[in-house]
Amino acid sequence: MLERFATGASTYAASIDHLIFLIAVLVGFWFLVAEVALFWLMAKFRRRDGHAPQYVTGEEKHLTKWVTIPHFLVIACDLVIIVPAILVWVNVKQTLPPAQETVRIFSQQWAWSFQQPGPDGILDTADDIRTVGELHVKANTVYHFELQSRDVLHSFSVPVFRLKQDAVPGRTITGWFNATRTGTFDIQCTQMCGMGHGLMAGRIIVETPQQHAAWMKRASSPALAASAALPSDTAAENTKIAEVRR
Amino acid sequence: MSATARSIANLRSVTGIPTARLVTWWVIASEIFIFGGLLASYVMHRLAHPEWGIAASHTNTAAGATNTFVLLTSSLFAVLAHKAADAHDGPKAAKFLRLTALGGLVFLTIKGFEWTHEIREGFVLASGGFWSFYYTVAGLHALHVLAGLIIMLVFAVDVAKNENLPRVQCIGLYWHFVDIIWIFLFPLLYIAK
Amino acid sequence: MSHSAQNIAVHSEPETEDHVHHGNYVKIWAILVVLLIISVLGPLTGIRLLVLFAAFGIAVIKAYMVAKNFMHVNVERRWVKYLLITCLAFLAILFAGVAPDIMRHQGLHWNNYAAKQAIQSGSHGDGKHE
Amino acid sequence: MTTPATGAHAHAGSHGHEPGHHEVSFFHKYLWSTDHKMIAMQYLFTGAALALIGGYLAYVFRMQLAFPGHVVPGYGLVTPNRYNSLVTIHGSIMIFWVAMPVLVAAFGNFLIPLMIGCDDMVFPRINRLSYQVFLVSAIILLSSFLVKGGAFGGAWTSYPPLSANGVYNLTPLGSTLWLVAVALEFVAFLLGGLNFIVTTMNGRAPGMRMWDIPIVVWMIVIASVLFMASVGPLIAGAIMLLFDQRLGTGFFDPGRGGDPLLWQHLFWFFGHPEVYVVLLPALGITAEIITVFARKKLFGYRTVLYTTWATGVLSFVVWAHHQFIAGIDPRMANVFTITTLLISVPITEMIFVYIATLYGGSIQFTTPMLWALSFIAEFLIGGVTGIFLGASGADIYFHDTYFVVAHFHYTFFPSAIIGMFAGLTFWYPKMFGRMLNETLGKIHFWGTIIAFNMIFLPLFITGAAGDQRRIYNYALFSEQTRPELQYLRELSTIGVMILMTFQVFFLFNFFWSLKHGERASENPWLSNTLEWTVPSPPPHGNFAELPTVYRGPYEYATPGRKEDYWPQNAPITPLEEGAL
Repeated sequence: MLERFATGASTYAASIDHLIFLIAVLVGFWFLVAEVALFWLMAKFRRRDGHAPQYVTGEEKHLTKWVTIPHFLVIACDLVIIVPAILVWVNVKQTLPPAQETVRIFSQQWAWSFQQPGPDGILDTADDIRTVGELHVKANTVYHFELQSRDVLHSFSVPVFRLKQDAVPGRTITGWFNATRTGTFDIQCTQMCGMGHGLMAGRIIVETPQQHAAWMKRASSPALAASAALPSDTAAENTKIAEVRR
Repeated sequence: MSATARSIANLRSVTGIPTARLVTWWVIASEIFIFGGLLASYVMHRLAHPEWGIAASHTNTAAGATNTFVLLTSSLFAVLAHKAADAHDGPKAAKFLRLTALGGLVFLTIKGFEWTHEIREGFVLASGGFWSFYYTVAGLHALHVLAGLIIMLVFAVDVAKNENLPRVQCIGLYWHFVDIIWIFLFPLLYIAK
Repeated sequence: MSHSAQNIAVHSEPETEDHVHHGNYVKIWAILVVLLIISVLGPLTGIRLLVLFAAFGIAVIKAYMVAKNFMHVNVERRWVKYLLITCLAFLAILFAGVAPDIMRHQGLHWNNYAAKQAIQSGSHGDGKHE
Repeated sequence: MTTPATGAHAHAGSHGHEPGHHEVSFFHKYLWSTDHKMIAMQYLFTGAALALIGGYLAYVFRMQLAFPGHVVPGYGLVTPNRYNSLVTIHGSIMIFWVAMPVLVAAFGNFLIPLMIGCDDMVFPRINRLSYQVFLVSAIILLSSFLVKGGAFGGAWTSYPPLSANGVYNLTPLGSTLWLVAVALEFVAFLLGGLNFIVTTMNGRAPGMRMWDIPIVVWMIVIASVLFMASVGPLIAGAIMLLFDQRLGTGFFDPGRGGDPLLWQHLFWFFGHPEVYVVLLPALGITAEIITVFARKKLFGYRTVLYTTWATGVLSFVVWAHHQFIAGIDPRMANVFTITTLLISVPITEMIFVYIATLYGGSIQFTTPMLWALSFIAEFLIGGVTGIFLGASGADIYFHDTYFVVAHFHYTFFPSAIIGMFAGLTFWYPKMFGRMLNETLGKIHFWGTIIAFNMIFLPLFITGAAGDQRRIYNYALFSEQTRPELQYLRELSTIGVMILMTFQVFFLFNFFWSLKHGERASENPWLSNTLEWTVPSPPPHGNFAELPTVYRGPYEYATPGRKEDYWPQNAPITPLEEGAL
């Protein structure tokens, strides 16, 4: 259902979409029942000549069932929602599948920057690739990310991945994603982070292994490394804003 | 509020508890949440930060203990004032109220000396987590002591003339509550090192 | 509680009623002072369990004694007791909900490195962050 | 109620407040009054004025969203920093300075003494102080627009470190003024709330048992209790944040041993019960109105009360659903998912009871009744969409999108605005002694309801499409620049303008009817509760003779009676005794 509004491009996007669909069906049903009952009663018991109101206390057994039965059905529906909601949550946030790649994500006012291992495949070595505003990843690969913030709260959100995680200064928060679709997608900041919050955009570029290898080669060659690390348009704009800080 | 300006609502007592005492209980309940929130935050940090113990070792246990003693004693006076008020002995109740207020004053004086000493040693509000909580919690408590003793002195004027005697119990309740807060602050800030 | 009209629930002089029985307050006070002395001396022994009890166990006892004997919670209408207990219960809920994030510096997939650094650097200072 | 009779009736007249009701100066009558009705009016008009300001702010930022980068007529260019201030102050005003003063304070002050049959609040002067503190807090908040750096822009949740440090938020003065204003507002409502609670507990008319209190009084009192219990930790938090801002402490600064998540917990421990603080009075108003205009007893008075208490208690154990992805331990989210979904049970049950109350009634579609029924119909949308956000797995996607914005506007708008209009149109005759014009009232109703849905239904879709909150311009987010999303944003903005236009009908109706409306009798709606037994508007001191209560508030269409209503204070005549 959600696919109509926003593409899904990660392994867990579908499970979140299904959960949302399930909830939509259940609450939609109850919503309709309640609204139909409301409007039906409004129409049926509108004031008419010769129809006196009835004296009903709401404590009569044969009438209370109209409230108590739906009441128990609502509890049942809650359980039907709670269980898959928790299962999805456990899958997305609580369990980390073994990492194939690891990236570090730094947030600051108002840009995203990324650190990922260079050709040697190990983080924190000299050939690490650092980028600003752009994250290049391979499709169909389990990525772990280590999210940090350098100043205030930010939130790393990739709508197509159905991924969202706040970055808290002083903490490293680890999560994962596995992209299923190549292309360029948005990274949003979804936590109010000050003046440039509306400018804190980034791009995540999901590539095939070949494309990714080509990119890595370009990015880690000394001459081009500097240009790869150059801020993209967004980041340039951010820098401008940072300068006008009073 | 003088007796003539009271609303009829104020004179009713459907619960069986006089209105003034009833509202005192609700004030205490809301204060429990304010101090509770602050102390819960402090305790959480304190348990997780062993280094705060080092900072806490600079506090003056003797001053804290003396202050506990002072507040306990003033609580005794407060309850004796209540007893006197119940016996319709306004002047005696006023005397005990003033003694209670004196206890509060002694408490604040000791606190003043203690803080002056600590600030001279360089431990100020912004000197780190422990000190921030130390001054904030104790400062909020000291404000309550100050408010209590001012109210008590104001009440004592009427009470001495045998007027508004039920107020003695209400301000007493508040005072005991402030005492109880200190009973917890003392080990939290001074003893746990 | 009847519905009869004669029940005019207006106090003219609330002060004339509901007196509590006044016990021997000086005795209570003396016990409190003794407890205070124990709570100060306890920590000098240096036994951790004893320190904790001396500090917090006695605080609870003292608070209970003040509430019971000075504030007369025991003879007050019962719901006041319930009100106070409810307040404490809600605070316990607050603590239980918050502590997993604040009281621990490491959890499932998160690591509060800033707090760990603060402990590190604070442990061999005098507790002052410069 | 076992206390002896002391001849209160004799005192009823002489016990009034200041002597000489005639020669009262304007200042003493309107600004320095201790009369609960006057204080209610002060709260009502202040809240309504602030609602207009909050609405104006909404107009400005909705215009920016529909036509980004263009000069907004009546405001100017919306810069990123100003945009943040606009949304922050809009949120703060609407919750703290509109919903609470109007629903809790204005209706609470006006209704509680009248409905429980006494002359005033138990502490009239504390009541006056409450309003004065509130007014000061509102002035401080609005003044923050004028200081250097502008008003605070760190969202109404005011998360540190952004809110704690001027280097980050660039509004060092504005953020402190915001915090002080909010803290003062809390103090004002603590004072007011204590009065509500104690007045209702101690000041009820003889014969009024717990189960005879009108639901709206119950709801306002329960809301006050929830507020009192939830706000304490946040007051502590506000002190800590203020010290962080001004005195250099580091309570929420991770670099100095603090923890920013602590504020979030303290805030939402308050913030979630606050939702119910606003919602409950509106539910109470609805209960009064639907029973009167359906001529029906409430379908299970006790059910409503039990579910309200259950909701109130549960509201204290669900707060972290606002923080699912905020960096809390993911295992805690499971606990809060369960509690959050459980809270839907008492609330749905209450709504079912309201709907069931219509069964067997004789429904008159007057303006207040339309508002009350639309409250139920619209609040249902807010309620069901909340399930998406309470279910942790789905919240990963919806968190901080416009879906959330639409959801909470579908709860707050019905509570604060629809509830307010329901209450105002219903009690207007009692407050001002005149009837409102029904035609104008209905035009206003339909205009408001249609425009309201036009504003917020599109936002569910933009939210589902990934529009995140608090963004002044989506130009940099390629997925959000799709033209169809922009159409929806424009639709929503047009809705805002229609909504504001239709408020003119209400304002005209309100002020015109003050002078020219049909004179209201004591009991124009043939209602049972005690406020309808006194003249409209009620005189100082309310009751010429303090009433005694004989029955519950919802005895409509009782068999064996000639009239289909039965006022709470009407004694049983011997004739009726035989008939019943």
